[in-house]
Amino acid sequence: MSTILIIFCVLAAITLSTAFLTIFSKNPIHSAIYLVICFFSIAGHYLLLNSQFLAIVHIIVYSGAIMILFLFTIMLMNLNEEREVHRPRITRLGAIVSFCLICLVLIAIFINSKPIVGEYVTTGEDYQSIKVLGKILLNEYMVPFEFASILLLVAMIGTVLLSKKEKLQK
Amino acid sequence: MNTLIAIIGLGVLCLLFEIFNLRKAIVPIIIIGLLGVLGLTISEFNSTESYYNNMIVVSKFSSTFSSLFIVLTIFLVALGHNFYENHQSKISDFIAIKVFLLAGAVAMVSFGNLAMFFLGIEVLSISLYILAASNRMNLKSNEAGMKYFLMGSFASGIILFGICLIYGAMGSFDVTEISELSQSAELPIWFPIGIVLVTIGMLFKVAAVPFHFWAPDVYEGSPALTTALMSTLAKVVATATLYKLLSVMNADISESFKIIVVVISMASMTVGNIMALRQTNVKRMLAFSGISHAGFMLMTLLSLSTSAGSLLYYASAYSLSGIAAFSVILYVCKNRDNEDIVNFHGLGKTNPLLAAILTASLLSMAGIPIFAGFFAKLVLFNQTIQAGYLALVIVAVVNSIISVGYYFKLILAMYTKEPNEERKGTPVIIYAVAVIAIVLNIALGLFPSLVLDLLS
Amino acid sequence: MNNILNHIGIENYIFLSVILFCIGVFGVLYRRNAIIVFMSIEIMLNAVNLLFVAFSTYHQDAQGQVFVFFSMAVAAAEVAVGLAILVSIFRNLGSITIDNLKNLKG
Amino acid sequence: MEMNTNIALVLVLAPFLGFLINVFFGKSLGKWLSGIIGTFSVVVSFIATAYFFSGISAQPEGIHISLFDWIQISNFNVDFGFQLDQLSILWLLFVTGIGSLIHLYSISYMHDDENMHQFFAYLNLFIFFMITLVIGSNLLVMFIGWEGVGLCSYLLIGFWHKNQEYNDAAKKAFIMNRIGDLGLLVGIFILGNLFSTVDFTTLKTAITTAPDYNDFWVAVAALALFIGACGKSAQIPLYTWLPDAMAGPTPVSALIHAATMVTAGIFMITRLNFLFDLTPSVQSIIAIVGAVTALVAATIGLVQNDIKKVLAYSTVSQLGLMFLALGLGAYEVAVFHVITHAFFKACLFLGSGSVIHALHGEQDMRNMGGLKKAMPITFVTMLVASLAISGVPLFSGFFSKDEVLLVAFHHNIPLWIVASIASIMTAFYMFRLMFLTFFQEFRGTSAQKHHLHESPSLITIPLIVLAILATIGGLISLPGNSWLNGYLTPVLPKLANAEHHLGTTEYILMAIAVIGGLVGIGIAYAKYIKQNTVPTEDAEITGFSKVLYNKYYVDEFYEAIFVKPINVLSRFFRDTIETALSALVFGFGKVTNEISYQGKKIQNGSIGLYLFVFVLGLCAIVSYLFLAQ
Amino acid sequence: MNVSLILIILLVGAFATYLAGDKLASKMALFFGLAAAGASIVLLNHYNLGENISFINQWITQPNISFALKADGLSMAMLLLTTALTPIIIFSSFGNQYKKSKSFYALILFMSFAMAGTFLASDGLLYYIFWELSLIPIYFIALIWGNGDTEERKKAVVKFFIYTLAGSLFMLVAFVYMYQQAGSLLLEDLYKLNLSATEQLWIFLAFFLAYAIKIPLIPFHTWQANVYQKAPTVGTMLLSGIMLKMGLYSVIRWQLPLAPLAAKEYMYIFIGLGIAGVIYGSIVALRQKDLKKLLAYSSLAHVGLIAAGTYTLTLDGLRGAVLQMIAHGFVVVGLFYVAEIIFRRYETRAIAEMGGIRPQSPKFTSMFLILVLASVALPSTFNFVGEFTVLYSLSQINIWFAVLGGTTIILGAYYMLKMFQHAMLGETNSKIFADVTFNEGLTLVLIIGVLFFFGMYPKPITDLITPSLEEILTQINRIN
Repeated sequence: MSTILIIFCVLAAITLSTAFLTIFSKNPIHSAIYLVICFFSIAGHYLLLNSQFLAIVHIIVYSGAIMILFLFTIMLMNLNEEREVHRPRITRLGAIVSFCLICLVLIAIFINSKPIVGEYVTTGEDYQSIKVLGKILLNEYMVPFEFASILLLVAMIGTVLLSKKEKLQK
Repeated sequence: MNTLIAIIGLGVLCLLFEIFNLRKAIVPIIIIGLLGVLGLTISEFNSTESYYNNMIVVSKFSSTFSSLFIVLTIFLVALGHNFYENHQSKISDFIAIKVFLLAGAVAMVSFGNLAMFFLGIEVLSISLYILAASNRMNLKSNEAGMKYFLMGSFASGIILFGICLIYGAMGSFDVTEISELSQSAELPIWFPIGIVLVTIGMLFKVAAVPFHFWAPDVYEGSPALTTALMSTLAKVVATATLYKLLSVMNADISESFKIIVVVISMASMTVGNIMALRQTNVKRMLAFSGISHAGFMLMTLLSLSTSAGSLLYYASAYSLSGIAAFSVILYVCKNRDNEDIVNFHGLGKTNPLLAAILTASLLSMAGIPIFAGFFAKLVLFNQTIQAGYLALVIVAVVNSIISVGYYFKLILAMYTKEPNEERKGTPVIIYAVAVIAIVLNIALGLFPSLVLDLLS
Repeated sequence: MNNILNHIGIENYIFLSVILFCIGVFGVLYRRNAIIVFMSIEIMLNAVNLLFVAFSTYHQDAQGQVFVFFSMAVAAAEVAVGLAILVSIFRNLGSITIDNLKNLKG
Repeated sequence: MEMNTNIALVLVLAPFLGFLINVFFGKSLGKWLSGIIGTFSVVVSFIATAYFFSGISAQPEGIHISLFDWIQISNFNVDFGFQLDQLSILWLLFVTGIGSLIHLYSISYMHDDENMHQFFAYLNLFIFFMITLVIGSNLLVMFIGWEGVGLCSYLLIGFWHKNQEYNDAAKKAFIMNRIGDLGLLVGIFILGNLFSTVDFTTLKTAITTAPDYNDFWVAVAALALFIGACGKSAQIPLYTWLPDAMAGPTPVSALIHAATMVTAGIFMITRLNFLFDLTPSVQSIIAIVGAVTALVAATIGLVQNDIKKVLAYSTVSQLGLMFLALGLGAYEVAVFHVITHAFFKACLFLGSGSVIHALHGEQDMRNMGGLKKAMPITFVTMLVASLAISGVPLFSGFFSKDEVLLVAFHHNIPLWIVASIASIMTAFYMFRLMFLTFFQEFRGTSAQKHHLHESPSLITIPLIVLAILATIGGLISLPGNSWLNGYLTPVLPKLANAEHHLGTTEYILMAIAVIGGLVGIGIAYAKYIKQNTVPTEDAEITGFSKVLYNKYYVDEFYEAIFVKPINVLSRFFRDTIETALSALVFGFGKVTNEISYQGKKIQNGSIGLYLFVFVLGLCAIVSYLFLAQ
Repeated sequence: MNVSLILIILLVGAFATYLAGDKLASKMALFFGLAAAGASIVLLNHYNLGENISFINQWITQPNISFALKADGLSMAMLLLTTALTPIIIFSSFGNQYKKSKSFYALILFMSFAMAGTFLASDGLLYYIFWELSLIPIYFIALIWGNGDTEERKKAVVKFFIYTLAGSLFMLVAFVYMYQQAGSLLLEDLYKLNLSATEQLWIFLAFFLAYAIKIPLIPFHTWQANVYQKAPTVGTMLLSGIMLKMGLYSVIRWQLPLAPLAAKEYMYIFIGLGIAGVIYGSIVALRQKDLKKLLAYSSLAHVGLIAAGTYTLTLDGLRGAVLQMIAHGFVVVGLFYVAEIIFRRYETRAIAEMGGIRPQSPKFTSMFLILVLASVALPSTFNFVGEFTVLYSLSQINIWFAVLGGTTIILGAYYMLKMFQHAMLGETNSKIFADVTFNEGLTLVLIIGVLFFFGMYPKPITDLITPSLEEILTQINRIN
């Protein structure tokens, strides 16, 4: 059991437990904070996989942007206390059943499948430095990259559309 | 590719118009622009090319479907002129979103790389979430948006997971490469799982049973024009994409997968039709009808190599009649808070032309001859029998019979009930859209070869 | 340079992602609070992202990581739109419990 | 032949023209003119018939006229053609002859009726159809006439259409006729199938030359045809319509229900004698049916009080005798009796009509009596006719009836006994009728008595003519020297080598018959003149005579066996089966609707549920694809 | 000059009528109806001269569908029936005022167009399209201009529509199946198919469902009486006069030659079904209170007999069936018109509320009686020719079929005369019944004239249809 594996296991444990805690926390603020921790642990995974740039982007986008958005919304709506209505038992049961089911099914399939034999390929080439990523992103993936801007544009317009008060015109 | 660029350009133009305070010109200019794009697309019809490292692949399939999408968008934009007349300050946003949505749709049918596929579907979905929720003061619209958003993101997650597994198996997002690699033996099981997950995600988008639950609620809650868009453009896009996805990745559809398709197709038709029987809200009814039509369109997946033409035909027939029907619904339910069937009482007396158009479009959906819907079903049945699924065809036939029940409920309401109030104001543009759509539909019915032969 | 997967094994990453994904699914099903549901969806997306990176390493190929950028963009866009919808619901309804959204049915 | 065709067309179409004129212009023509046109058109036919009659001896094979192709069947074509041979000309003679007389009679008789032009129209139409029936060259053309006369009978029985009982009687007549018609059609089908023709001449050739016809099917065909004859000629079991048919005006009863239409069955069987000759079993059925009908009808006739009903049953009974003769292969005898019967029965009906006319519609003999002084001509003519029907020697009936009995005796003694009893009864009830009507004191109201008068000459002239014919009609076929037999030989080839001798047996039989007739008259005399009996009121009739008076309850029996069940069935079908079938079809709709209704509950608006189903579906698909394999 | 002319006239007529406006609509419709009738007579003349008046053109390449209109004797006969009855039916409506009459008359012509197309089409799909197309106008005619309670009417009409559609969709599946085998749906290509007995049976049954519902045969008839009752009389005439014949015609043209093995194998069953319909229909008709319903059941009985005739697979059966189809078409139109005439005066269709009409209206009574008699197949009327031929063909199969089928002449007389008696005879009705107007009289006289003319001289029609029927018979008897 190598150090790396131990690190992986620790990180995985943190990821999973914080993910669970996110869901089980009654207070949305707590959920958010657990989620941030979860994201950080995932960033740890990225680092472990030696993709530093991605890790940093991940932290910036998720923890920095998305989670702030969440927290902002929670604050805005004053949701920092548990207001959730009592969940019917059937809902919880259904959730748990489907969770178990989907977990079991997916894991069973992957266990059933024949294991990957042999060494993993190591080309030794640089494939995940910022430089390479940038090249790929702006050469091969130029079109999707631009298209992602359309996506963000749409989201932007949409958010404005949904939030902006209408000037009533006669 | 040019199509895509042109459409995006139009979208940006639309936003610019708002800046320059040219609101009034938006709708006409966009329509003209889209017509231009349509011409462009058609002119490129025969060129099969791939652009930018195979990100976009223009083929007959993509250009025909793109043309269909453009046509539908033209109709929808035109209807928007009337629909958004009380929301002038937002009209540019609405139109822009629709244009971008069209861009997403075009990307979805012409992708050469799963990244484009994913982004395309997300552009489409996010636009739809926004449009569904766009009536922000209306709780129903909010609810619809929320439901659609939650379930849609959920489905997106599953699609993403599927793409990830495909990537894991293939080490590439390029469909050509994937297709070549899939020929070789010794694939990790991730690949088929990935395909299945992506398929399931797409089944959600086309609202096939059992992933259909969102559709009726969302259709009902959304503003009518959005419903029109969802039930025509979005559904057609999703189906075409699913078809393209499965055919282009050469996913070597196994027998058991086909059985799944058969079961889902049967279930969609049956559930859609049966549930539609007792609906009183017209949009909701059409949502269920759309579910059943999704079931029909899924039949094309059983003979992937040959059925592109029939899918195109079915999609055109269905969406054109949908546009016609919705333009009547827009007219009837304008300034009303619901689309209950009561509103349609006596339409045959107060506005015979629109009643006739709605009747014709419903008949087309029911598959009565001379309307395109009939031939659509016919070629579909033909292909499915050829593929050896007679039982499916019989279920489909039985479903066609059931479907007549609720289509006729609406027709009966129009012709046998007394009108409950006078309607005034007959917007020309609604007439124009409805008439053109239904005429196109009938023309397709009279000359099915025009479309059927495009993709063969 | 050694492939890190030689120490961990791609299966472990798959299992981790799958479980994380399923937790996300569970969260969506389990919670009625829309915000938490959003968060669960983010968890799902992150699970996939993680797997992308793992596969990227597995194939020694950058495309997977590039895709993660897009995925993030999508996530961001979705959250933005989702929260906008949520806000308008909150304005109208004063609550973000999705069980209250049952007007459309039948 | 061109000449013949034209005259034949005149023969057929003259009454039709009369019909058309009376239908379209009758009302404006006025009663007299319409009556005269009606009569004249029949007279024209009679003259045309006479023309053919005069020429027939030159053409023993008869005149065949084919007008055009009518119906095409895969194995044969049906011509629309006429056949004028000895038999049809004979029939035409008395049809048009008696027809003319009755038309004449009707001018006066129906003069008070507002719809007189209609009456003449119908009568003319009847004559037209009767002529068609008689001269059709094949079974199908005959069938036109066959059904056509049925139609006219329907129209004329229900002539007073405001009375629904009359309409019921008309309907009954038509439907019972139709039962027979179905038999006739079936017979035609079988003949067509067997011999590929329905033309009389070719059929005859085919049957007589076919070496290997199928015995069984020929017999079935003959039986089916006989059923047809039963319907038209009122034989058991299809006779009950005829007494009811007396609802029609009396001239109608005389023309249609005594002299002409009801003899169509006899005509048809005689026409197809070559067929029936081949099927002895059917012949014996015919004979038995005829004899039984003669007896049964006679017994009923014994106690009837309605003057026309008595005559009606008498007609049935006489027809029975004719069928007896037919069944015994003595077609010429049957024909002979048809002719004499036509004379005396028409006379009797017209006479009774004269009486009814005089009494303003009274038909119950219990309310008559003593009319002989007031109506001498009517009385005398009816008396002559009664003597004729009773078989009193030298009157026409004597010869014809005697021949029937003679034939019966030669073939089958029991049948002879039955027939003889029927004849005795005939004599009895006929004279019962005469005595009750004309003798003793008048029993009607004083108002009626006051108005008693002899009928006008338009009524009496036909009576007199018919009485004369009833007297001398026997001359056409005197025993031992029969003109009729000679005349009919081309049609009935058997007659050529039949021996005509009058032996002791024959004379004895004649004597028995005469004595029988006289006995019948004597009993009637004893009962109604000597004892001065008047039949009791309906309610007081008891015992067997009640059964007789109620006609053996046959109508009630039919009602219970056929009409009621069909109506019950109809109601059952209408109320139960139709509803059930309808419900079955609606059921599909109801069930799907119900499923839809239940399904709506699943769509409960909860995102949790939707996603739950989503996940379940996903799991199901994935596990089916990847775990179940 | 070819048969598409008729279709064009009728279709153009439908549009022209609609455009002509409410006032002119009826006259415009009559004009085009007469034009179509005239044109079909001209075409008949051409046809009789041996000219080819068929029309065929490729329509859809994938699937391979042609716009093929074939005019043989059978089609011409049915076409003539359609084009002759259409103006009569239109003319018969002249006494009534219809709201939105332009739509009404346009729909009539459109329906006539579709039915004419059905009779002419010789490509399976084209035929199917016309077949379905004819359903839509009658649906609206019955729905919008029908009478009686709206809810009841809706129920009946929708049931009718869905029911008939349900049947015909299976026919479509059968066509699609055959298309797989033949690669074309042209009649002659389908004739060349070598289908196994099992395939033929299924195809036969699929067709049967469509036709049994349309004709209708028991037990698929439940839509009939209600729709006849609820539809406006014009609609009823179209339905019973022409549309029923579509089903019967299709049996001859499509069902039998395409699945002869099954037809032969199960002949007795289908003949039996037809004859059961004769008896059942007649018995149910006995106790109907509504005049139109009674006529509906009488129609059921008659078409049962016709259907039995077609399933005998003999020349006589087919020929008799066609003759009887035409005859029944005319007589039933006449009878429904009579019901309408009574309705115009008494506003009722209940037989019990009539009676005593005869003394007031001798002309009307005579014509009614003639129609009644024609409907019970009195010899010298056209119906007799047809019925006789059909019954004869039944006797060729089994004499008992003829006997049982022949009960129609007894039961038919029973219920028709009973109806006539209670509707027309009896004490003079207190309500005034004006005798027929000129228009009404003319219509009835035309119908009666046709019935008598062809009753006495059916040869033109027989000659017209016989060659094509013989050809169909050779197809039926081809050895697979």
